[in-house]
Amino acid sequence: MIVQEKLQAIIDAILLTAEVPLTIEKISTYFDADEYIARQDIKEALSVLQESNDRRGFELIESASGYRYQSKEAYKQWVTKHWQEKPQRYSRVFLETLALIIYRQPITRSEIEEVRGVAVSSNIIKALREREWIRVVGHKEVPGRPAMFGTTRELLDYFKLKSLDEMPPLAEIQNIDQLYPELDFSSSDDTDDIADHVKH
Amino acid sequence: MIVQEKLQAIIDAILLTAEVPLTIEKISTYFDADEYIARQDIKEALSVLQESNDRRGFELIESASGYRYQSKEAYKQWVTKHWQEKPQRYSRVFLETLALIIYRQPITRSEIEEVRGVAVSSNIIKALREREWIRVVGHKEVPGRPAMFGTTRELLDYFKLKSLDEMPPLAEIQNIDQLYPELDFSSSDDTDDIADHVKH
Amino acid sequence: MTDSADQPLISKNEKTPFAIVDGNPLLVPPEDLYIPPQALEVFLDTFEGPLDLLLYLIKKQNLDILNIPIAEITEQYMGYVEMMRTIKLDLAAEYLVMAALLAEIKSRMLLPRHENIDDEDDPRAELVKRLQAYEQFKQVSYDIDELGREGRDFWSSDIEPIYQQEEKALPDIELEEILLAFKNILNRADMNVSHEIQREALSVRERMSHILASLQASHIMEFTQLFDTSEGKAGVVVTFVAVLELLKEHLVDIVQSEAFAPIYLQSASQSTE
Repeated sequence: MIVQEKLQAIIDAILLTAEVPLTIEKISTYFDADEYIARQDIKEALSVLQESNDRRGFELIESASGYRYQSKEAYKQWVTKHWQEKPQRYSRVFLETLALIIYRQPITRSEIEEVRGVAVSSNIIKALREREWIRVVGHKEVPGRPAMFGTTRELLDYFKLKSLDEMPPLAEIQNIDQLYPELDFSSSDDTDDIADHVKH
Repeated sequence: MIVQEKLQAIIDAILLTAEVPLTIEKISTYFDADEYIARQDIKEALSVLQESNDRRGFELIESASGYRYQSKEAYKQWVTKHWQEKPQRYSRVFLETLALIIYRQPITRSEIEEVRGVAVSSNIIKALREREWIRVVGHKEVPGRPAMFGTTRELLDYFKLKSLDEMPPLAEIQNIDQLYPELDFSSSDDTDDIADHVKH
Repeated sequence: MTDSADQPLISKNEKTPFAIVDGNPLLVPPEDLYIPPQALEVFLDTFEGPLDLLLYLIKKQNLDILNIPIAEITEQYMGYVEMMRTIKLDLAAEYLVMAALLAEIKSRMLLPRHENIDDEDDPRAELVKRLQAYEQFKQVSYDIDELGREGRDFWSSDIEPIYQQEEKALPDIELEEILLAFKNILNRADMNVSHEIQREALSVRERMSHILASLQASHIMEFTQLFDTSEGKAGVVVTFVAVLELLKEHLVDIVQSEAFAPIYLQSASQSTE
């Protein structure tokens, strides 16, 4: 049995870390049947949480797709500074994730993780979607119905390609060292981020 | 002029939306010069924010790279349901290799192999570097100039530690002289007693 | 031996000090150490190498690491190595090296010791040092595993930032970077045979995404609607192959109410709901 105050804290933690807005229905799936959480309990917890942020920098917003924490409009001037300095380059994980979506689409996040061998952070997926380079093209019919990602027109435009066919085929990628002989592609353990090689 | 209470809310919004931990130094760059925000003001705001989360599902943590909001561990059972897949478990090779790099850094691959008694696959080193948990901190001046590895701030952040000192301590190696004080090892020529050799 | 109470296995059956076994050692491994040959591979998989196996043998017998009965342990260890050989297990070189080391220590211990070389290291000292260091790290690696960590025990806040859209600057990216990134993945995939990445026409995969996205909007589409004849023969083939690929991956279903009726394509989710 979870008391109302604990329920609030749990939902607080869930909303803080959620990548997408959550409906009451969806939130109820976070609890097991033997925890006996009624929709009404969740609703009450949410309304307490909505009232709890007067002195804070964020608020709980309810939209058509559900409940979501977001920073308050009043502070956007400062929040914007996260992106004020132009980031120099994307991380290797970012590039590899994008490469996999391009070459293996439609692909789910866990399929990407399987090939890469390590986790793909939600920030990367978010950033790719924000740039409108990838989009959800469907859901895979496996438990959890994970989203499948594919590339967009915008991505092609960005690289000034007419179609993805203009991307070099895999065979050529294997020999990319010969394609761009001026770059040093030695793949030893000690080479630094691949981006270094590309940029110089 | 920004009053302290507003400053708290602004920093709250900044930290909640940041993708990486932020230091006080870094937070100060979010303000323009004419806003006259001193480091001390930020520090005070942060300590108020750190005290403000008793009844919430999250807390403000200071780790090696700075401050960041995280869900409380007490609620992991529910928060983890965001993701279909179980959190990744690390293999023993992975953990042992990491432990050696943590406690013996700077260390070369062959030094790791020496302690573990088996070859370290390059995939492990690669995976550790890809996570940015370790990096090459130099090269040993022996034939082949092998890379020496050390840990990064990202590793500490991952475990929400401020410094390596907070890592679990290494167990003391048993000192037989203290374990069996009744034995006089120094005069013994018993072939079984090796303790004095071990220690010197 | 002074701490025989802690070492029931050794001192019970053996009166002579283990170091001077003299060609007549305890050959029979204790019952609880016996591993059926069929299980050996699985058994060995749980060890991180020869040191780990040795540590296990020592712990299993509740022996003090500082007082390893070399003869005893060597016999057992060699027993395992022999078993590995009989069932033709791909024997890691490290295990053989350790076996050789144990045999060497054993033989040196059988040699008479001279009084005047007492500063010579006990042959076991080096091994004990290594075992201790290894045990230390093995233990601490479990402690590290217990530490609370991101993505398992806690997660970073991920709330929606409200910002001034027009001011958000994004990094540039070069096409070559993508290629390199993918090459990198391929290199890794090469090492891991379970991940097969074959050459595949990219346009097909792109078209797969496209069809799925259209199905999201309209839920069901007539088969013929999928094709755009203005794309020419190549385009039609690409679409057709994409549909087949989607079918193969169970991402879409094809439905037809009766023979010669129009064929419809719907996403697999549609049909299960």
